[in-house]
Amino acid sequence: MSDYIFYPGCSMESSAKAYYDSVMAVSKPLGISLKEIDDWNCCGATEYLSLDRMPAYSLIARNLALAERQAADTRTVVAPCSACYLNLSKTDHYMGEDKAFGEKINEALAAGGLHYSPGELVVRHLLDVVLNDVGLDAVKAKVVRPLTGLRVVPYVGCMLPRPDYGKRYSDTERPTELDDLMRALGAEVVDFPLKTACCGGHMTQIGPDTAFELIRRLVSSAVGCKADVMVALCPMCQMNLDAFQSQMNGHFHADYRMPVLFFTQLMGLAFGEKPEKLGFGSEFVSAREAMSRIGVATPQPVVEGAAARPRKAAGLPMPPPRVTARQSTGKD
Amino acid sequence: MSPDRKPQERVGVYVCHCGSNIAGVVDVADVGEWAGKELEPHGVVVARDYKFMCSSLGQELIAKDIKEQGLTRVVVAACSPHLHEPTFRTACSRAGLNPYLFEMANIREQDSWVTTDKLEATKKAKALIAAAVGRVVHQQPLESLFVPVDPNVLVVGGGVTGIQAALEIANSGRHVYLVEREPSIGGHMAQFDKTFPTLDCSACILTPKMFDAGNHKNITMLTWSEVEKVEGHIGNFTVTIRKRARYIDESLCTGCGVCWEKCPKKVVDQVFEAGLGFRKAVYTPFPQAVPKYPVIDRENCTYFQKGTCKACETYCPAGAIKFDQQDEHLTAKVGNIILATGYDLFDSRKITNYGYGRLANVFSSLEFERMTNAAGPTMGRVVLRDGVTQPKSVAVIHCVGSRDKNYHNYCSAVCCMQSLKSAHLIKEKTGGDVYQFYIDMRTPAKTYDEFYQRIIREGVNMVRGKVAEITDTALEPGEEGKLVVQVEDTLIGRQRRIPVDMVVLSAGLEARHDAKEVAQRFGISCSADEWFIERHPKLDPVATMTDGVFVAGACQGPKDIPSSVAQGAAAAARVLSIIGQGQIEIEAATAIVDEVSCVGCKQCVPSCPYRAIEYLAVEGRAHVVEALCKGCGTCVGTCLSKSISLKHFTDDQIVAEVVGAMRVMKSFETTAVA
Amino acid sequence: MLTQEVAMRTPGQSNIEMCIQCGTCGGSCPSGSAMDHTPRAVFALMRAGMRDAVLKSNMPWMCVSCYCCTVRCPQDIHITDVMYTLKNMALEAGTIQDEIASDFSKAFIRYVENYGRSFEIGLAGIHSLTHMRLAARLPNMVPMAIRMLTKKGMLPLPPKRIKGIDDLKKILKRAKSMEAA
Amino acid sequence: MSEPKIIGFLCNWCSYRGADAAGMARMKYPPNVKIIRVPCSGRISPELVLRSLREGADGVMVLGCHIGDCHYATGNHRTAKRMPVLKKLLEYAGIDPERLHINWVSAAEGERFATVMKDFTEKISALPPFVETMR
Repeated sequence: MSDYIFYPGCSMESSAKAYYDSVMAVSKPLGISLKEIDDWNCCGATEYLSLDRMPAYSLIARNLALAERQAADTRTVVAPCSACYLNLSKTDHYMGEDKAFGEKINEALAAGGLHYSPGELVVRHLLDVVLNDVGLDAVKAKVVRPLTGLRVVPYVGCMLPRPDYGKRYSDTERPTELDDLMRALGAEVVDFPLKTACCGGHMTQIGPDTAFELIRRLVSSAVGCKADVMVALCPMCQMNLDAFQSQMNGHFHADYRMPVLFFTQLMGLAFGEKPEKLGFGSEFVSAREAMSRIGVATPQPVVEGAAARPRKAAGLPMPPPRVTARQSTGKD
Repeated sequence: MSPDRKPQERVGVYVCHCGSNIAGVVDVADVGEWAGKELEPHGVVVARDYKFMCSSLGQELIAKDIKEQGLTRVVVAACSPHLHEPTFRTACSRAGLNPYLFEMANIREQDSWVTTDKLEATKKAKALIAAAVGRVVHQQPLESLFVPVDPNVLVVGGGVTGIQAALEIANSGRHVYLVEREPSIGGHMAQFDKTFPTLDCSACILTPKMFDAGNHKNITMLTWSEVEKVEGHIGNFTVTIRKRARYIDESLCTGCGVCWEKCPKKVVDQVFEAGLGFRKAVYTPFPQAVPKYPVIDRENCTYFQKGTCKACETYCPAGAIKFDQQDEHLTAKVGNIILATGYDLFDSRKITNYGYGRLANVFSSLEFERMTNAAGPTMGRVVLRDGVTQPKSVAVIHCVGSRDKNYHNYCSAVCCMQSLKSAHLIKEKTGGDVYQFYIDMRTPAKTYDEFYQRIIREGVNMVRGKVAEITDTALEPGEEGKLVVQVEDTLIGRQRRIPVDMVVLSAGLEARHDAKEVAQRFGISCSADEWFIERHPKLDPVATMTDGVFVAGACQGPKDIPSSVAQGAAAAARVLSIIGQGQIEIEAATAIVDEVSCVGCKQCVPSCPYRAIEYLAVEGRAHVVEALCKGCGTCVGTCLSKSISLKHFTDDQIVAEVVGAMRVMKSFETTAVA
Repeated sequence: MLTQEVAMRTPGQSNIEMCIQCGTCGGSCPSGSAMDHTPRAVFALMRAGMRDAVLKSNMPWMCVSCYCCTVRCPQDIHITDVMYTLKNMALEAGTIQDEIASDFSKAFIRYVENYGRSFEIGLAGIHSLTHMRLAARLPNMVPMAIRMLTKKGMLPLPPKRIKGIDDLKKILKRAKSMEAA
Repeated sequence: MSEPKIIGFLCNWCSYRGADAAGMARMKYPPNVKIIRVPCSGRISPELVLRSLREGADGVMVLGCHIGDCHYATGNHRTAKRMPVLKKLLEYAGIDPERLHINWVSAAEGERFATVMKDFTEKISALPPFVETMR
């Protein structure tokens, strides 16, 4: 058992409960013990940085300070959420690179009786730990129920491979880590062209039309790739693609039904854990049919996902005018 | 060491204004006056400041003082010795003073140009002059050694630059060894179809030169060969050349081509055809190859791999196939070396979002050159990777790997024109839509911009914007099955997605992958981007800091054909002028062993990079072979009994320099305190 | 100089002054089509010292923080971080044209500042109620929120407050007093 | 404290030309360093460093070509071996080894040269004058 300091992040307690459960379920077989940062706080996502940089960074730094104080056998902080991961590593990075800035942040922390020395901790995403500390061979060794026959689209999203302060990932545009892991679980992996394209982020809240288009791009090309499921490693990505899929369908009069799961859920399955323990059934677009294809029975979501039925069947959905308004095909 | 002894020398100090370059920051009048007064006890008898010391009037000033004031030492405080030390040394010797009794204080590059505070700059100038004066009185007259120049020349690299250099020298009646790594000379130019801006056929203008080089009585051409070792110095280098086994007897081979017709083994040609076409295991890269003899590619030859086949041998009418041929090592004695090793093409795979190597119809510029070449794999037809479909629309993308801190920060100089040329060829051959995606259009040479205008008139779409990504994922109607170029058209400030059938990436030029090793082998240095460094960017563009080693063409930095050819000829001219002198002055500042104090510990022997130190067993002491010594002084730094000294860089000279500088710096402190 | 001011308010070496106007950012931006100016254009406006135009632009507010522009920028400009700075400055200057984005951020942070944890997409409903444009989507939004509530473990209302909330408030208070400096 | 006095031993082929390059690019750096040109950093014997300190220098720099780029092939290899040992000796003698700085600057690295100058001057300014430490 190797120890890690664990920063779950807010989503893990609500919308991404499935992620939390599955992370906990796989941590034992992976031989990693996650020690939660005591009394951690929200990282502010991208919202606080937009409003006021000093408090934003101080908010994040409080977690680092707490973690540093708590650090005993390990200096590694693990975050399962890409946004949290980026915020924590960004703060550590800039406090180190920009000394004056770092001192200011510590000045703020001091008001709460805290201090963080940049570089003291190493912030990493769970995927990185699984691949580089546990290792694919160890993962393979744990697989008792290979996902043979399951066609998976690995969706990495933005904030893991970019900007990648620690240079931990194979590429900023087409990283292969998640693909390799899924392959290790026996799944059939799609070389997904949009694997690091944006899921819409907070645009679902402030510019739905833009968000829906970005979601459509991902879902429709996943469908185009004949995938059974999409796999995500960030609560925000998963929610945008899963929870907002029905609205996207409504918006484009389309009828996509692409289940979006967390990579830890599939890992759990492959390790032989019970679907119930892995949060299956809490997704909006049911993964039931997809999973049944590999002989796994997963609970039916409480409320059926893609509720908004399309008014009429549509072929390739046309993007709404507002999205294309400023785009011209060059033929004009 | 006794640097403080009262000198009997009569020193003249000359402070140069260099227009306002120095005088604008340093108070030269004050410095001159100060030197005359403060440095008098250290031997200064004359101190002057003058507008341009390097001017003939400035030099005469020194000569006059040497004669009339009986100066025995001269210090000029001006620019970097790398610029004018030779000038003033000559001036001194013309006036009868040994050139090694002259010293320079660098108060421009290392003072006036790098210091903002005028007072500080003036102080620094004084310190530097005091250091020079301190040193100069300890300098000893030295007699330079002269060595004869071997008139033979080595040219490394058989591209258009190397060919040009070799021909110039050979035509002047001197002998040239032309060494080329590939089976044939010709380089990148031989791969091209047309050359900008004249659009004349590359082969048509190159092959005659190749033929001349191949058949010149004064050129020993060594293809499929590499230089492995370089010893010696300007005037007489000894180079070891590895001539790789061709497995062909050149004395028998007629170049008839039966062997490669009969050879059953097809290989993708990654070098000449840039991976777009095939060759056999026994091959010449292209029909007009010089020399005409093929080579057998051991790694791919069925006989060498499996022990059977020998088809080539069976069918060769001349019996020229020699499977037992071995690599040869030849040594050549030359007086000068010209490096014309060219460039590598940037590997566009590194830019993942451009999809090269993943998206079939994204081509590199070199692939495209082969494609449009009438003698190339597609006989000059512009087609998609399937080999048949003609593209209806093509995007040509500039600055791929250039002007980008993620890859190469510099401009590759040739891509704009090359891209425009490609655009023209595509239009001509397909009549389809052509898009140029550029950041800035750079056409800075004779008739280049006219060419740009011609291409605009031909109806090529110009889009100003660095392409963000190339994708085969359709998002909008009309994009299915196409490559979509996503870009901001910066002139209208809008995002555009432009569907095309084919994309050509104008990849940048980069230094040869082994440039650093080659530089080390020839004792020259590389820039951060690994281009070879010239002696002076403006005034000495083809020489290097290593005498007798010259650089020409793209190995020194991105260049188009005209500039490369010009440099090839320029390097040849430099070499010929040295040969013309018959003999050359070499470093007089060599190391010497004190026979008395040397205890023969042998520490110095291995420290010498040139094996110039031998241990005399009988006398039980070390001895420096002057002809081999290059005066680095590493042995001096190593010697524990201080028995070796380096002429012109003796301990007391260096210490005196330190003492001089420190004395003045300290004096300023005390005055500051007071 | 506006450019310098932005650079100063961005942590680390933002390189913003190095822009060569190539448009890689504008071309890469997933929400570029929804922006009044592309990032490149705004950098040009910054150079021209057109503060008002810069701070009125909706561009930074459309940023989804995908960092594509940042990693692709040939001049290594930390564009995404500059976006945050521009948003900070626009809020200070009170030049925002369309409050929908800033209000969402504020709503989100209001919870964080008072609970130490975020209320997360439960906001969706609340936030949309306050915005006509989004209210149009309520038919979609509300059932979703309901569905979420019906799922066990989802959307605890309100979020649980962290123990060190008072210290956190002190820290934030101190930090807020700084940006002026 | 008073302005630190620094002696810089620069090899003729890389570092000295790097210094010239800084000049040609008009890069500004503190005037404290007085440059002494030697053919190769390998020429610098420990005595020269110690003597400079004895003459009142607060810091000494030895700059050469990057390893592999040495004009004399392997001259700077000696420097790379020799100077760290000297640093140890200084420490042993109760002299702050930070006062001796070894670095590699190529002819092309004008900007880098200026930075090296700034950094070392800063570092030495932070220390008390050498003479005082010797009292």
